[in-house]
Amino acid sequence: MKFRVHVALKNGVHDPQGEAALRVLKRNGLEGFKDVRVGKVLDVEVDARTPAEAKALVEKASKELFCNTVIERFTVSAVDEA
Amino acid sequence: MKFRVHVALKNGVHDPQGEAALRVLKRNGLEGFKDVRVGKVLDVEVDARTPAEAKALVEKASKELFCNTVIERFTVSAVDEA
Amino acid sequence: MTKHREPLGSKELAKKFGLSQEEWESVLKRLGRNPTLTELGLFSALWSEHCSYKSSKVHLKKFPTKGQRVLQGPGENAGAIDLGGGLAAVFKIESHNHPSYIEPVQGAATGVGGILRDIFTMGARPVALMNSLRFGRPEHPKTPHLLRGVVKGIGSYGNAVGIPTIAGEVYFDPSYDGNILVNAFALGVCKPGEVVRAVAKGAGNLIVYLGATTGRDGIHGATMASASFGEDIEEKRPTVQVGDPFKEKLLLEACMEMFAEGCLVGIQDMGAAGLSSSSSEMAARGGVGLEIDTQKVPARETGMTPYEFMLSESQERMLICCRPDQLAAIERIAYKWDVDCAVIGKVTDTQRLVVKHGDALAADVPVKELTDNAPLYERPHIAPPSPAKLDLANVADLSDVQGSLLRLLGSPNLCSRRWVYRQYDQDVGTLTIRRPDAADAGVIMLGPMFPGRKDALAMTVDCNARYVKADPLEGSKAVALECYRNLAATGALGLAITDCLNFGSPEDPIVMGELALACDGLAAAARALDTPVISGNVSLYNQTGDDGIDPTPTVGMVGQIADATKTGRLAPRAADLDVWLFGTGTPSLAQSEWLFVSRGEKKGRLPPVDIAAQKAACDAVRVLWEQDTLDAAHDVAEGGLLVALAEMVLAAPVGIRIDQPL
Amino acid sequence: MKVTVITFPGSNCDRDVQRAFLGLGASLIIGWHEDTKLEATDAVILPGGFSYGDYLRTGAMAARAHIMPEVKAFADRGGAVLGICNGFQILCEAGMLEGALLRNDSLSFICEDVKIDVEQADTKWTRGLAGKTLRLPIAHGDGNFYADEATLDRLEAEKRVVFRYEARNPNGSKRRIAGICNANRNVVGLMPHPERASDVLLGSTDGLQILGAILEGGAR
Repeated sequence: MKFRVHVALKNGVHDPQGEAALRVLKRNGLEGFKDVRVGKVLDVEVDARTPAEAKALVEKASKELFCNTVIERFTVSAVDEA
Repeated sequence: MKFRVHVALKNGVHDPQGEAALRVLKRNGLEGFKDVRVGKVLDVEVDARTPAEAKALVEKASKELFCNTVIERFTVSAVDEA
Repeated sequence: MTKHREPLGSKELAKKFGLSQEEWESVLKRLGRNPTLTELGLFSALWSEHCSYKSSKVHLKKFPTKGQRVLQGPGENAGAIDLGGGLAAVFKIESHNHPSYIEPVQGAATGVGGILRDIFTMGARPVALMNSLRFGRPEHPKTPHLLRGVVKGIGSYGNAVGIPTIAGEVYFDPSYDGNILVNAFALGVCKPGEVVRAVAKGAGNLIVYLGATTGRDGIHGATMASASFGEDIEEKRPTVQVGDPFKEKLLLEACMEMFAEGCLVGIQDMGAAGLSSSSSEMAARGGVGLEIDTQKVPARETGMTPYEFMLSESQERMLICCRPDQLAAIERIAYKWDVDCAVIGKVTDTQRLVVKHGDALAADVPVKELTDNAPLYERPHIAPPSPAKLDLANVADLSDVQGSLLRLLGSPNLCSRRWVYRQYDQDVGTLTIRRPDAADAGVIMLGPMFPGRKDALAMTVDCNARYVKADPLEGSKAVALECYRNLAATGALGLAITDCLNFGSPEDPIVMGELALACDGLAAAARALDTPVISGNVSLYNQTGDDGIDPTPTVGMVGQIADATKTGRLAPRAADLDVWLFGTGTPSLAQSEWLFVSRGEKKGRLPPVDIAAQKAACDAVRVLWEQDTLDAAHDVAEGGLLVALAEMVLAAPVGIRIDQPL
Repeated sequence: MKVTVITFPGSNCDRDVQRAFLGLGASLIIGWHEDTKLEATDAVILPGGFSYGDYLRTGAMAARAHIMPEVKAFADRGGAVLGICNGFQILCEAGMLEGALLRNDSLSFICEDVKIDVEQADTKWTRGLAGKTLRLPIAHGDGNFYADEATLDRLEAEKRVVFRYEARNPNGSKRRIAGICNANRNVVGLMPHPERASDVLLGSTDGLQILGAILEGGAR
C-alpha cells in the first residue's frame, strides 16, 4: 500500500528556504508572488494486513522520524493504486 | 491565489535520502516498509488577473527555480481557498 | 526468473557506443565472431579515451615517473610517494567535466566522490581535497547556474564525507562557454608498506562487491566523458549519476577497517565504466581471469540486464578480491557500517572475463584485449602557429596604474574567491594550518595524526591556459613552475606532480599538436624540478560543436615543509621591513591578464622559460623560510607585480611602499 | 577523568574531538551509536559531522540511535553532555535541548572564524569563562537556531543562552544564539567547533577553554 506524508513547517516558524526563493523570484522578474513555504513529501510503500494498520505504521514513522513535531506538522494520505 | 507545487525525483534517479530513511526504519524495528522516496512541496501564494495566468506564473517559476528539470519533475495544483 | 537471452551486438550499436568502424572490425577479428551486446559494451567502455588513453598514451610516455621517493607511478588508481619517517602520500587529480555541464551539482559531487575512492582504494586515508574549476564568461547565460551548482556540489560532497578543501582555483574564459572544466584532486596518507594494489590474483579467490546498490544511472558515462556536446544534450533518460556522500563515508570507514585487518588481496573503486573497467583492470594487473554473475549484484532496480549491470556507473561501489577465508571478516565489517556486500564471482586462470546472468552466458572475452591490447593511435599533429610579437607602441593607458589596479582586482579571474571556498569545510580533520586565503598553497600539518612528526604537506593546483594556448611548450613549463613557486612561497619543497590534461578533439591535428607540445613542456619541467609525474588523467573532446577549449593541462603539485612551525604565509605582519623581488625574466605584457581585462585581447609571444633560474629563486625563498628570515612571500602570477603586492596588503594589517625603479 | 566520544554513521569530527581530549590528558572511551550501554564515564560528547548524511533533517536519524536513551539517562543523572555542531542538532532532535537548527538564511554552507561571547559561566562546560569572548571556527549549513518567541524569552530569563555570536550573525540564528544549555545546566550544545581551536598552529587555542572546563573542575 502507498501513502503520501506531507511535512510542513508550523505556521510562524521561520522558513529560510521559502524566503530565499521569494527573493530570487523577484530578482528574476517573476512578479506577483506573495509567499513561498517549502515542505517535504515522503512517498512510502508499506505492507500490512489491513490499510488501517498500514496507515498506523506510517503515522508512527512520521511521528518518530519523518517529522520534527517541535517545528513541523504532518498529514498522511493514502495514494490510490489506480 | 494559492497553489501547491510537488517536486519529485524522476523515476530511476537514485534517492540517497529515501534509502537512508528506509534503512533507519528497519533498524528501529518498524517492519513492513518497502520503499521511501523524498520530494519537495512548495505552497505558493501569487496574485494575477486570472487563475489561469496565476497558474502559468507558478509553472514558469517551477521550471526556472523550484525544479531541477534534469533529474526532477513537478506538478502544480491549485489549492482551494475554502 | 525468466532465463536471460543475451542479444547480439551490431555495427550500428558499435557506432552508437562510440566505437569507430576500424574498432568494430578489430573487435570482430579479436573475438573471431560477432560480439554479444554486453561484450560490445565492454569494448566500448574499455576502449574509450577515458579508460584507454588511446590518443594520448604515446605522449604520456614522455613524463618522468621515477624518483627515489616514488613508491607508485602511473598505472594504478593513484600515485604514491615516500615522505620519510614511515609515511607515504597518495594523490591524484581527475576530471568530471561533461557530467558537470549536464547537471552541475551531481556532476561535480560525483567527481569528488570518484577521486576520493581512487585514494582510499590504495589503502590511504584521504586528508585533503583541492579543485580546479573553469567556466565561460560570467555574462554567458549558463555560467551563473553552472558556477553555483558546481561549488554547491563539491562542497556538499566533500563536507559531508569530512575531508577539508584547502586550496584551488577558479577561471572564467569564453573558451569554456559551452564546456566547463571540473578537476578534483585528493590526497591521502598511509604507511609506505601498506599501499594496496588494485589486483585480482589466485585462482579460486572470491570477487566481492561492496557498497551502494546498482541502478541504471550513468550508463555509458565513460564514453560520454570523452564525447563532445552537440546541441542535443538534453537526454530523455537521466544518465546523470546521483552521489551519496553518506554512503561514501560508510564505505571509506569500512575499507579502512578491512585494510587494518588485512582481509583482502586487492581492491579497486568502480569509477567510469563501473564493473566492466574495475573487473577487467584488476584481472589484467594480476594476469588472471574472472567469472562474474551479474544476477548476484545487489540491485536497486528490477529487471536489469548483464549489459546494464556491467556498464552502470552507480556511485559509491568497490570491487574486492579476497581469499575465501577472508570473506567472513569482510562481511562482518560491511554489516557494522551498514554497507551492502555480496560475492559476485571468482578468480580463474583463463585470463578471460566471463560474465554470466544466472547460467546464461553474456560475455566471454580475453582480458588483455580489453586492457593492455586496447588500440593505440599516433594521431597526426601539427604545431600550432605561434602568435606575433606584441607591440605596445600606441598604448595610452599604460600610465594609469591606479585605474589598471582597480580594473584588475575587480576582474573575474582576479577578484576574491571567498564566496567559493567559504562553502567548503577547510578545517575538518584539525590539520589545516594554511587555508586558501592565508598562503599560496594549502598546508596541513601531520603531527596531530602521527604524533612526533614535525612536518607539513603543502599542495597547489594551477594552470594558466592562456599561456598554454599561446605556446604549449613554454606555457606548460610555466604551469609546472607556477606550482613550484606557490609551494616555495609557503616554504615547501615540491616533491611530485599529478596532471589533468583537458584538451579538445584528438581528431583535430592542431589540438594533438597542442597536446604533444604540452606533454613535452611538462616533462621537461618535471625533470628539471625533480618532481616526477606519479598519476593523472586525460579528458579529450572538450568542446562545443567544433570549437575546442583552450588547452588546459591542470597540474597538482605536492610539497613538504620540514618544520610545520616555519610554514610561510601571504600577509606581512611587521612594518619597516624590506620588500624583495626574487627571480629573473624580462617583464612582458604578452598574453597578460592586463591586456585581456583592459582590451579583451590574448596577444603576444611568451618569453622562453628559464626553468633553472626560476627554480633557484624558488629554492632561495624556501631556504629563507626554513631560516625564519621572512615575514611573508607571494607568487607573482596573473596581474603581475601590481596585483601581487595589492593581494599581500589586502590580507595584512600593514601597507607596502615601492620606491625603487625595477 | 573519562570522556566518551560517540561516533554515529556519518560523524566526521569524532577523531578530531578524541585527539583534542587526549591532548588535555583525559582518558578516552570511544562510543558507538548501536551500543545499548554507556561505559562508566564522566562526560559524553556528541561530535560534529553529517550523521546519516544530514538526510531528512540534520540530526534527525542519529537522535533515534540505540545509544541515545542511554545518553538521556546519563544526562538526567546530572552527567556532563556536550553537543558540537551536528551534536547540538542531535540534542535538539532528541528533545534534550529546546529549539531547532534550521537552514542558514544564506542557504549555503559557511566555513569561517566567528567570535562568540560566553554569557553563562555556571554550566559544566563554561566553568571559569565568565565574560570571555572566544574565537572559534564554524562550518555548517544548518546553524540557524530557531525557537518560538515564548521559548526564546524563557531561555533568556533562565539564563540558558550560553554562547552568543558577538557581533555578526553568520546564519540568521534568533537573537544571535550560538549555544544553549538545558534546565539542569549539564547539557550544552553549540554550533562552533572548539576542537578546531585546540592548537596554536591552527590559529587559536580558545576551544581548549571549553573542552578543558570539564577536566579541571571534575564532573561532580
